[in-house]
Amino acid sequence: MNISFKKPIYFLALLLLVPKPAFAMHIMEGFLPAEWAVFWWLVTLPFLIIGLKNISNLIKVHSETKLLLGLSGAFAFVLSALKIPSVTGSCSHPTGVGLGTILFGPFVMSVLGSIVLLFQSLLLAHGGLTTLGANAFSMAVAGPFIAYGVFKGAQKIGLTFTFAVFLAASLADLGTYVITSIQLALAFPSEVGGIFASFVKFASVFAITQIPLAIVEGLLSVMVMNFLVKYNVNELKLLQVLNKTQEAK
Amino acid sequence: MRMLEFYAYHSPLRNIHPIEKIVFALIPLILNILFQNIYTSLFIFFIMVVITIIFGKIPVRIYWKLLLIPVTFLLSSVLVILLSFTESPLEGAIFQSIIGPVVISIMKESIEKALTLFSVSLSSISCLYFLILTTTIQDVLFGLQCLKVPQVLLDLIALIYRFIFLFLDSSRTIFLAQKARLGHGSSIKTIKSIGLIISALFVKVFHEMKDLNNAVNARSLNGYIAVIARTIRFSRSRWIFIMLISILIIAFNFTVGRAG
Amino acid sequence: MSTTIFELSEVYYRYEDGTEALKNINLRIERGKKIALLGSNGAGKSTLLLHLNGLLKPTSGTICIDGQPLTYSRKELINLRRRVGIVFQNPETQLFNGTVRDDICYGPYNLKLPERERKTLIEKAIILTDVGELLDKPIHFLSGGQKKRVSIAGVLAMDPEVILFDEPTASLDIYYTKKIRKLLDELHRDGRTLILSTHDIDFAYEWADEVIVMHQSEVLFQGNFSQLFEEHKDIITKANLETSIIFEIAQILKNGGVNLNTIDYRSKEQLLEILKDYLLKVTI
Amino acid sequence: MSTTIFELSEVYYRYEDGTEALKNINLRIERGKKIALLGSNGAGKSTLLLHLNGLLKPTSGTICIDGQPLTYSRKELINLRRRVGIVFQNPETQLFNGTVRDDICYGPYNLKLPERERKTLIEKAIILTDVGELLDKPIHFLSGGQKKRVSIAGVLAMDPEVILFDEPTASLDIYYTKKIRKLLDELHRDGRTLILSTHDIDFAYEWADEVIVMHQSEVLFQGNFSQLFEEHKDIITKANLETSIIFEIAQILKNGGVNLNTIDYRSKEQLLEILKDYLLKVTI
Repeated sequence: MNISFKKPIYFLALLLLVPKPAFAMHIMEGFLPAEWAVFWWLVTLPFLIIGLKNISNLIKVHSETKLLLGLSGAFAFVLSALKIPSVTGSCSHPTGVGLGTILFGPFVMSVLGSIVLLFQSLLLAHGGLTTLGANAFSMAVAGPFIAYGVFKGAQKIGLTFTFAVFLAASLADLGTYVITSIQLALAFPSEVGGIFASFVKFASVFAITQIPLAIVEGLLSVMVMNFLVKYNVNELKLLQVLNKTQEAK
Repeated sequence: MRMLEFYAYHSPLRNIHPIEKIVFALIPLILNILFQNIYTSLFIFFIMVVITIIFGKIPVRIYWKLLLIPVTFLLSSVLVILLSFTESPLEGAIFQSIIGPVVISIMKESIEKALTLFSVSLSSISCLYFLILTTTIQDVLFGLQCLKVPQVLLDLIALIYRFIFLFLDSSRTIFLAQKARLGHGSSIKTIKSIGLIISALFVKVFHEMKDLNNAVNARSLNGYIAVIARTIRFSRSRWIFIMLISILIIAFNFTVGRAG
Repeated sequence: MSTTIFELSEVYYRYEDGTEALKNINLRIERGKKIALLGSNGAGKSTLLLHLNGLLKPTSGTICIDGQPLTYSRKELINLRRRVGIVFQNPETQLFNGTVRDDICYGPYNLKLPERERKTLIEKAIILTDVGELLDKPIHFLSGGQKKRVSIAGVLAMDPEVILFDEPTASLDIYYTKKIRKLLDELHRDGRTLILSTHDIDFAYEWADEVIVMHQSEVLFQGNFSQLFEEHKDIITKANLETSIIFEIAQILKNGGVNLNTIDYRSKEQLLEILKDYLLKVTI
Repeated sequence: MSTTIFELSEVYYRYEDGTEALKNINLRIERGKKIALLGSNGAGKSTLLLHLNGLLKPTSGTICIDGQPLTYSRKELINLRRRVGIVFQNPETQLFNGTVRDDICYGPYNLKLPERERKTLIEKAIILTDVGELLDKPIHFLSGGQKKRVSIAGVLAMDPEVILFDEPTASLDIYYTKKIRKLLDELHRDGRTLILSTHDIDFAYEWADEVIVMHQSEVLFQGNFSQLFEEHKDIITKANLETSIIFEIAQILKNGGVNLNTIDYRSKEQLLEILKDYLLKVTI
C-alpha cells in the first residue's frame, strides 16, 4: 500500500467515526457566518410569531391549554434526550418532530420545538444562540411542516394511518437533516463545484447516521401513535379539538 | 446536563444581573462571527476562558471536558469543508489523493477557511459556556422578562423548564424498570421499549395536567402566569467593564488581527 | 362571627363520565378545629377537599362559608382561595414555579396583595416552614421532604385561615413526618382551622380533635375518636379502617382499673409511661 | 448450595457529579430471609436495591451472588435479573404497557422462555396477586392499590427467587396495605428471599426476620430487631428512626414481670390480648 492510498482511507475512517449524531442535527454555536445567522433568524421569526399568536388564542379559550403545552414541551425535550441505538453502533436521539406535529399541529410545534432547542443549547450546550434561528428553521419549522404535509397528503391518497405516521415522522426527520445540510452548504459552498457539491458532501457525511435514524424514528412514532390510539382515545380527542381550533384560525 | 446547571447555581457570578451576563456573552459572540478572524477569535477565546475559569470558579478539568463535547462535531464539519471531491485532479491543490474514480484534494483556500471556522466556532462556544456556566435558566428567564419578551413565551419556557426534570426522572425510572425485566437486550427490544417509554410519558402529560391545573388554580384565578421574584440590580462599573472589553476586542481586531 | 366556618348540605358531585364522587354530603365544620379525614383511596376525600376551596363545584347541594352560600363569582373565588389553602399530596405538581422563592411568591403575587403585606406574609411563611436556606434553589434540586415543606410555605404565604392537607405525610420518612407534625401544631396555635386526610390512624388519633370517615363517596361518621372507636366498630370495619393501637392501650388500661382521668389519652409516650409504672407497682 | 445469596464487600457507588450514594457497604444476605431495610429518604436504600439486581454497578468493591463475584457480562446480567426481581416504589413508572396482561407478560416475553413454561408462570403470578379480573383493563384505569399488585405480578411472572421491594406500602390505604402484607407472606412461604425498604417501623418489626439500617450512604446496622432496639439506641437516634410501639409494649410487659416466653413477641394482637388478661388478673 503506497502513501497516497493510506491517507484517504484514514480520512474516510475519520469521516465515518467522527460525527456524533447527537450534534449532527444542530449547527453549533458560531458555525454560521453573521449574514446567514441573521438570515435564518429572519426566516424563522414569522413562524414563531404566528405560532405564538395561535397559542395565545387557544389559551384565551381554555386557560389550561397553557399547562398542556408546557407539559408537552417538556415531553418533547425529553423525547429528544432519549438515546436510541442506531445501526452504526453509536447512540442517537429522535427529533420527536413528526410525533409532536401529529399531536399538536405544525405551528404549535414550531414554538415548542424552538423552546426545546433553546433548552438544548442552554442546558446541554447542543447547538447555539446565534445558530438558534437556523436550527429552529430546520427542526422546528421545516420538520413540522414536512410532517404535516406528508401526514395530510398520505391520508388524502388513502394510505393507512400507520403508514401515514411512519412517512410523516421519518420524512420529517430526514427533511430536518437535509435542510441542515443545505444550510451548511449555502454558508460554505465548496471551492470546487459550489453549493451543490458542498451539499452533497455534508449530506453524505450525515446520511450515514441519519437515514437509519429516520427509519427508526418512523417506526417509533408508529408504535407510540398506535399505543395512544388504542389506550388514550380521550386524550387524543382533547388534542384534536386543539388542532381543529388551530386550523380554523 | 445537571452538571452544567449545578455550576450555574453555585457560580460566584450568579448574582450579577443576567442582562449584563447575556450582553457580556453576546457582544464578543457577535463580534466573533462578524470579524471571522483567527487571531481575534483566539483573543476572545482567551478572555472568555480566563473569566469563566477564574471569576466563575469552574475547575479547569471540567471546562476542558466540556470543550471536548462539541469538538467532535466541529472536526467532522471542518473536515467536510477541508476536503474537495472531484472526478479529475484539481490545480493548485496542496494535497491530493485518488480512491477509485474519486479525487480527494485539499485546496490552500480551504485550509484557511477551515482554520478560521474552527477558531471562530470554538471561541463562540467559549462565549456560550460563559453564559451557561454562570447563569441559571431561571435568571435567563428573568433577563427575558426584563427584555419584554411576550408573557406567553415566558410562561411556556418556565413551565417547560420546571417539568423537564419530572419527565427525565420518570423516563429514567421506567428505563430501569424495563431493564430489570430484560427489555433492553437487543436493538429491536430497545426500540420497542423506548416506544413504550414515550407512550408512558405522553400519558403522563395528561395525568400531570389534571393535578397541575388544580394546583395552579388553588393559588390564582387566571391560569398559570410565571412569577419571577428575583431582584438584582444593574451595576454601572460592570457595564463599563463590558464596554471596555468590547472596545478592546474591536481594537485588537483592527490592529493585531489585521496585521496577523 | 359564628364558629361554624363550613356547612355542606346535600352536596353531590358527579364526574363527566357519570361516576359519583360525592354522595349526599352533610357536614358542619367549626372554626379552629383539627380535623382528620379518614377513608380508603378513592373514598372521595380529595374530592371533598377540592370542594372546600372552590376548585370543584358541587353538581347539586350547597356549600356555605360563614353562613353564606357560595355563588362561585370571581370575586368570591379570589377571596375563598385566599382564605382556604390546600396542600396537595404530590408536591411535584404543586410546585410549578422555577425556584423555591418564586414558588412561594406565586400566590401572593397572583392575588395582587399590596407589596408590604406580601413581603411580611412571605417572610413569615419562610420562617414557619424553615425553608430559608433553600430559597434560591430550583425545585428539582430538593428532596421529597423539602418539597413538602416548600409546598406548605407556598400556601402559608397567602395567609389562609383554613388549610386543607391531602395526605401530608405520605411517603415521607420519620424525620420529615415529625417536622410536618410540629409545623401542624404551630399552624394550629396561630388559630387556623386544619383539615387533613391521612391513612395513618395512629397519627390521626394523636393529632385530631375531630374525625370524619368517608367510604364510597359518602360520609359515614363525623365526631370524635372515642365515639368512633367505642360505639361505631361497624363503621371502622365497613370503611376498612383500624382502631389506633394507642386507643386500644388506653382502653385496656382503663378496663384494667387504671385511673386515666388526669392524663392525655392520646399521647403514646404518656400511656406507655403509665403502663410501665403500673406494671411495676402491681408486681412489687 | 450455600445459604448466603448475596455478599457485598467494600461496595462504593459514586454518581457522575461525585456525590457518594453508597459508602463502604459490607453485607451478607442469607437465602429465604425476610429483610427490612430502614433509613431516611436519601439514605441510599434504593441505590442499594438497584445494585442487587445489577441495574447499577459499584464504582468499587465487589458483589458476590452465590459466592461468585459479579462480572456484569451480558449473560450474567440476564440471569441475575431473572433471579432477582425488583418492585419499584411508584407503580406509575413500573407499569408502562397498555393493559394489565401486556404488562405482566413483558418480562417473560423478554426472557424468551418456552411457551408452556411462560404460560404457567404468568398464570401463577396472576393468581397469587389476585389480578385475574383486571387483565384486560388499561393500566391507567386502575387504582393505586391495584397498580401496586399488577406491578408485583409483572415481577413474579419472571419467577425470581429474590424480590426487592422499594417501599411497597407507601401511600397505600389500610385495605391494600393488608393485602400486600398477606401477599408478602405467601411469597415468603414459597421459599423466596424478600428485601423490603420501608418507613413503617411497626410493619417492619412485625414482618421482618432481619433488619438493615442505612444512614447517609452507609450501613449502620445489620441484625435482628431486638438487638437494634435494645442495644443500639444510638443508631436509632442517628438514623432518625423510632422504636416500634409493639416492641415497647413487649418490653414493658417483660420488665413488669409478665412471662412472654410462649408467645410471639412481634404480634400486636397477641400482645394486647396478654396485656388485657394480665391487667384483669392483677386488679381482681
